[in-house]
Amino acid sequence: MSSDIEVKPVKNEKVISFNQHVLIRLPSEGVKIAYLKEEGIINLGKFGSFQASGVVGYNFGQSFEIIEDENVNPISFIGEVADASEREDTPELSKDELTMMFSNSAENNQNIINIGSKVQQLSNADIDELKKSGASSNIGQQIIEKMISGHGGFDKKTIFSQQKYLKRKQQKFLRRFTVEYIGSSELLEYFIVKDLPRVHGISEETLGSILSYGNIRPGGNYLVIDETGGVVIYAMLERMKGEGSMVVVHENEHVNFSALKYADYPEDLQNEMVKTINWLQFLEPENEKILWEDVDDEEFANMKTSKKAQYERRSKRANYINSVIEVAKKGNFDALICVSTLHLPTLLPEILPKIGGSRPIVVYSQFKELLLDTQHCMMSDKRVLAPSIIETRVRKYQTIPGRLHPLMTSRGYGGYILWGTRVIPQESGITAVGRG
Amino acid sequence: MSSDIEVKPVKNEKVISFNQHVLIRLPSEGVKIAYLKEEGIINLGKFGSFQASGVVGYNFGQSFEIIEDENVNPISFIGEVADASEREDTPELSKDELTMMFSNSAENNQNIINIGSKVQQLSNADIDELKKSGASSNIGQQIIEKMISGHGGFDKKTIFSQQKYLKRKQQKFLRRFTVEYIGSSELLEYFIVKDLPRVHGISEETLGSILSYGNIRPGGNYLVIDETGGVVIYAMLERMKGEGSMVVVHENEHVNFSALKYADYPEDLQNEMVKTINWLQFLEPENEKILWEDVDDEEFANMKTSKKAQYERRSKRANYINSVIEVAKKGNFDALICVSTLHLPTLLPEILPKIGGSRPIVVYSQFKELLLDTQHCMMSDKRVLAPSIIETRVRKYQTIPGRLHPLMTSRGYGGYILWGTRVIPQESGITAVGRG
Amino acid sequence: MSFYQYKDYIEEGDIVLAFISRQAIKPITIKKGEQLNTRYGHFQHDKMIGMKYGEQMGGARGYGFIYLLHPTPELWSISLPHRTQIVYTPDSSYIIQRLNVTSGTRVIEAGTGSGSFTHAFARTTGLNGRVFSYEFHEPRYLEAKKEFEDHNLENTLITHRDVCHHGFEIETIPEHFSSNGSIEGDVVFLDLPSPWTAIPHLKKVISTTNRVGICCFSPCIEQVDKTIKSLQENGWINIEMTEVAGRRWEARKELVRDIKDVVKRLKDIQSRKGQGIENRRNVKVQAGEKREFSEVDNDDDTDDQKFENLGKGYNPFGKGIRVKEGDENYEWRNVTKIESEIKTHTSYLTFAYYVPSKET
Amino acid sequence: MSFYQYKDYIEEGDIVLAFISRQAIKPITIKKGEQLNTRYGHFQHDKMIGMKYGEQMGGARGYGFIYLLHPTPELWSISLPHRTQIVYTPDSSYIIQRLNVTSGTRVIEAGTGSGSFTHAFARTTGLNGRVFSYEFHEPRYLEAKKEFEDHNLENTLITHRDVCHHGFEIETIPEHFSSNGSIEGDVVFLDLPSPWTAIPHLKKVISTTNRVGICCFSPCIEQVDKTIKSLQENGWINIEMTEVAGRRWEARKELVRDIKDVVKRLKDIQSRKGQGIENRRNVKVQAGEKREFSEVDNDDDTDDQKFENLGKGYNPFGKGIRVKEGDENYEWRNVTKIESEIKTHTSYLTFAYYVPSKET
Repeated sequence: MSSDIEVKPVKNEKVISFNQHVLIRLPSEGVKIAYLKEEGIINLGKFGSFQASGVVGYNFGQSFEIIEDENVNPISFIGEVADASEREDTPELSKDELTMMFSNSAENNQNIINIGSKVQQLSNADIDELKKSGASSNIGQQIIEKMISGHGGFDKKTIFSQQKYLKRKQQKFLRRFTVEYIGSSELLEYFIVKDLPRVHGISEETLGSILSYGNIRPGGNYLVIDETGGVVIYAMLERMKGEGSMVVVHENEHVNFSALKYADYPEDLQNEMVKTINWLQFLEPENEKILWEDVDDEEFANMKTSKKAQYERRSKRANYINSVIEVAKKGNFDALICVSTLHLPTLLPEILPKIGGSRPIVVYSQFKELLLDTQHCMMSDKRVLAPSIIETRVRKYQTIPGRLHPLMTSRGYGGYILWGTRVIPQESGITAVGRG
Repeated sequence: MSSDIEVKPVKNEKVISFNQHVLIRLPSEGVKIAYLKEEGIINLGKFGSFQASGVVGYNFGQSFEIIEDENVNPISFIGEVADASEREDTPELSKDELTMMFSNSAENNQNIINIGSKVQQLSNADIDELKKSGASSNIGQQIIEKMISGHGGFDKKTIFSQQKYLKRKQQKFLRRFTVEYIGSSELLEYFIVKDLPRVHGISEETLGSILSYGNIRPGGNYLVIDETGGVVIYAMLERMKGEGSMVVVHENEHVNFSALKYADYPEDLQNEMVKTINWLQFLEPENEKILWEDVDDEEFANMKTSKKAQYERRSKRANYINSVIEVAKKGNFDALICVSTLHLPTLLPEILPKIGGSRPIVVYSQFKELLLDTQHCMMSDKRVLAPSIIETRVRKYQTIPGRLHPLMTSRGYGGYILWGTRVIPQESGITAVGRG
Repeated sequence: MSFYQYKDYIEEGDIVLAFISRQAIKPITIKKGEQLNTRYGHFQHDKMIGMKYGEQMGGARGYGFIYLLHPTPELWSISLPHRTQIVYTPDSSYIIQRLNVTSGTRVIEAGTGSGSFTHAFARTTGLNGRVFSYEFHEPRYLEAKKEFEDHNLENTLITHRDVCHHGFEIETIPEHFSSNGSIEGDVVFLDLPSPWTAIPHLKKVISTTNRVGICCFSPCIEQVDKTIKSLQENGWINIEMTEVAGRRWEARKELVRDIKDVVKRLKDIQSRKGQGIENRRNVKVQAGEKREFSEVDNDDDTDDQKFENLGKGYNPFGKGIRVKEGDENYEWRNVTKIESEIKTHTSYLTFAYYVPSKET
Repeated sequence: MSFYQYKDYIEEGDIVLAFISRQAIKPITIKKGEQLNTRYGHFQHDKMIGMKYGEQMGGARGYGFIYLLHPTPELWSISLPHRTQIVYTPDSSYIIQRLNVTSGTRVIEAGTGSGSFTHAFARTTGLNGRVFSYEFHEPRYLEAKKEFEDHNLENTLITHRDVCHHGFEIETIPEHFSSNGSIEGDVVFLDLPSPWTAIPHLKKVISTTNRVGICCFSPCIEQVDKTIKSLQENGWINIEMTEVAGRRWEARKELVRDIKDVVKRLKDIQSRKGQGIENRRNVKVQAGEKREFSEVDNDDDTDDQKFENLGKGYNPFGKGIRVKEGDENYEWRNVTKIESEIKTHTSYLTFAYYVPSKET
């Protein structure tokens, strides 16, 4: 028990800090990643822009609204209602009240009428005028409310179309945002919104199950295949927080760690924890070891400067490759974490010897059918015990007391994992009893 | 519009009647099928037995409790509490109150203790005594309550174990039941409980979707493959109520209609609506037609009586087979309804020509993977438009106000359907625009 | 054209569902001289007349095609614009099945809404059944009334009524809809904001001779709570709330990417790199077990540029080039892909029964 | 043996999960001279010592086998008897992920319950993290306390406490659990019958320097309603309720039953029937296109009996005989089969955050 060992944080997870990436959550439920440079200005497009220095020093999770001159005011949460004294016009409706009202009408939606553009009494000119009329950021809220009050049929629309309407309007006018720490869920969310195929449709809950079934923890030593550009690796690194290591096997000349650029890990720490090796090196270690002999001191001294640099670089790289090949050869990894589109029935038998006894095997796929083939392959290969395909799906609710119901629609993705335990079967002398 | 045509009911669906099968729903949530003969006694095993004449004349859906001498009393529902005056002892707890109490403790389950046999203060002798003490059927309820009140730790058990406890006790002692009409859902339920593999894991909701996507209605003419012993055919017949017809293709010498024995359809009506044909006859109609020539009157008159009967039987059968082969050859069926484990990628192309233009194709399988192969086959065969695999799952709730939650567990079954529309592609001259 | 039976050939006046794509099914009424214009082509009604339902039809100017489908309640529901509130088939088929709606059933439905479920009820109950549908909102009532007439839903009677306040009774029931002067509904479906206010009115219009089933369709859990209490107070039994989840899956193919091809490709890259270096620098490649550094390392920018001149090399998975799904030069595995947007909630379905007491 | 790291070889005193079957995983503590008795064989602890974790072990009398597994929180949770209330991995893994529990996180958990989730928290937060677990029920508290000691959960502190009435504060926090004399929890998990009564007490024990996440775990919807209101009143934001559905699928094989074989079998039956009749009655079988009646008709009982004497005939699908799944004489298709009993509900999960205000 290392009670008084204070772990040096690799980055600030608590307080919004300079020289770090942050996730910015917008009223539209969109997300954006920004890098906070001193003197930097963060541009949120139609939501406005603000100075990075305005948010630094607050806790992660803090919400802000943009006011004049790219300054921000902290607000308690993104749906917070500004003081009535700051308002200019009636009616005074909070976002919560609005939501209530919209939901309310779900219970009284008999008056639904077909709403065309004609009932929307606010012209674009009106909106522009409203935009100009106040410097304060609550103008966004005001515009929305004005539009709603000017919208003859609004309270008669269905709950569904009202939600869509409100979101569209918020998206357009509210100048509020929340700054969040980029944990692995946030990084995943960013890519789900931006480029779902890139993360192979992994949902937050499935990522969580990969890490739990994979028994990921500080100090572990894992074998990883990650085709998401590093989202899974990042999630593992975050769980490990500087302790432990992993060998990442990849299929190209260079590994794709593009998602890790938002991770803000010091390069040396990342290099220490994450070793990379390609499949050729992994599968044919003896062939792929690099022939390298250090030149003697004299020869080195005689090199030209440029040659010296090259020599040192190459020496380092050769030693790196050879050492990773050695680590992979040695095996006894604490888990196999595989998020890949490679055909596993032929690949898995090559990997299994590298995984330690009783360690978990966790394989992700977007498609259950692909895992099924792998599962059958595991069942005939006696080295994986009790392989199961596991599906985890989260259903979110509209969480307003009195108006509780699951969200009406969601994007269809999530994926499946195949989980088993690496075991060491006896070659002979085992007689089963009472089991097929 | 046939407003004044009164359809002759093929059987009584409203009132419990003699010479008909009925479903008996037991407090244990078990179900049983019984045939109500005049003078008949229905034995419910541990729940007791009663005279069929006691329930005849009531509406389907009526609940009863068994009293002395195999008589029954109607009760408003299976959980009804008898009058307090009929009771002998306290405490008086209705089933609803009990359920409330059990649920209540879910909110206060901190006192859960491990309940062994020692806290159950009622001995078997006590129970036997209680059983003897009263002739009235509310003895069941009394015993349960006595056991609960004698059960020191009862209100401290978890909601889950309480539910199980209550059910186990109800199952053992309550002598109540409901008599229901055997609709297709009830027939399916009976087999789900009794023999799930026999109905290939079809759930009620999936059966409903087969019938709706298959556009089943009175007057239709359908092509059917049904390996459930007739449950699907029964569901179709019930929707058609005497109007329309179907050709059932089967793979054995004799078709298996064992589930239809509970259907109580007059034999001639069933034979008129349901024609059967085997795959050999369906696929090789010309070969399989039966050579049959009527003998002339003189020859017939000279036959021995036994020979005459055989001749007539064979004449009828040959004509039947030949006529069904003709109907199948003609095709233009109003839907294909297929609940089968046959390999469809090779079979379907042989069936499709028999289905009319724009009619639905509905294929059921317990396994999505099998439908997937068929779906791919449909997509390369241009004669099925927009094939989709559809999964329908119902989730049931514990429906007590203030204690609402989905049931904690359910049996894992349900199946999938593949739905598409039979179309007639143009051989040539069609140029696609903007689509792959 | 009728929702009660199929016909084979299209005639003037018929309704045809023009299947343009999975997302676009357009109902048209055939009228000589008219034309259906889509972004996939133009289709003349005149040419549709005499064609078979189900036929594929080419566009007027030699491009594009549609399929001419016969309406069914299920196709009708997916042809409706999504903004309308629709009871889709996963829910409607379960309700019909669970409440044993069959030929001859007398159904009470409120409100009519988009009329989508009304079609399914009308089809299933058939010409011997009756559907009593109630709609409070007048424009929607008028629209549905006209639609039911256009669709020849002969067994369906729509009434403009706020059933929550004024109940279900109809003063002058058309004779062929009456059962002993009354509605006598066997099955009730309530898709109303506050079903609990309508439930007390039901007793006057439901069957007096057989068990009656009900389904109340409400999006919010709190509505369910009030509905259950109202059902209990009004003598309904066997109350059970359920949810239906409907999912749709499409057939897709995924490329089989074998490790042998990965290794082959990596070797190809190395050998071409080695070859490139040899060509350029005339470096002697060691023929030993282990690799010369230059074969695996390419963090030298100038090397990279030169390699590109060596051509594309071995590429087993078509990376960089676009491989068409199912391309026969590659190996594929069939997979199911869920629809891109799934309906995670429609409404809660609360079922119950009412058994009229029998004098014995 | 530790939940914080793997070891390779089994020693005396270690905990081993004896995998008997998917349904039976039995935790044992290795002690010389003891024996594990199962209905699949007997297994001596002495022989386990020195074996590798993960090894298959044969039974003492030459039959039966088990696997010797290293404990993990996930295997531990499925080894627990089902009657206990357990937060299973589909829920716990989501909660851990969503609330960003990582190495070093300080977790507050109430109640401890089966201790299953505590293990997952302890593993994930690691030796730099802390888990403060509270249990009201004394026997369960004592049991869990002993278990955590046996399992060396060094980073976990369990307290016997009714947090709803007496809050979470600990008078004398052991120094290595204290953060500036306080608990300073980053993440809160409440699995309590009435979390709304515990929520007001949290403010004194949660972090004063960073955002705090909470998850309340309640089976009934009405509990959620009260929880949400309490969270709102106590300044928690971003409140969202969710449900997790976990499903497990097994690999199975289904026989491919081709129509060609069906037809072949029907022809075989007919030909044997025709042959039988010929043999018995010496009836001339017509060699025409169409069939003689007797070949297709067998409603003559005497015929049936005779046919049985003709032997089994062609049987492509092994009907009547039991075909072992995967038998190489038949063609098979891989399918997934869902577990026979699925958990359709565990609890509702209500998440929220608390952001301590920052003086600026």
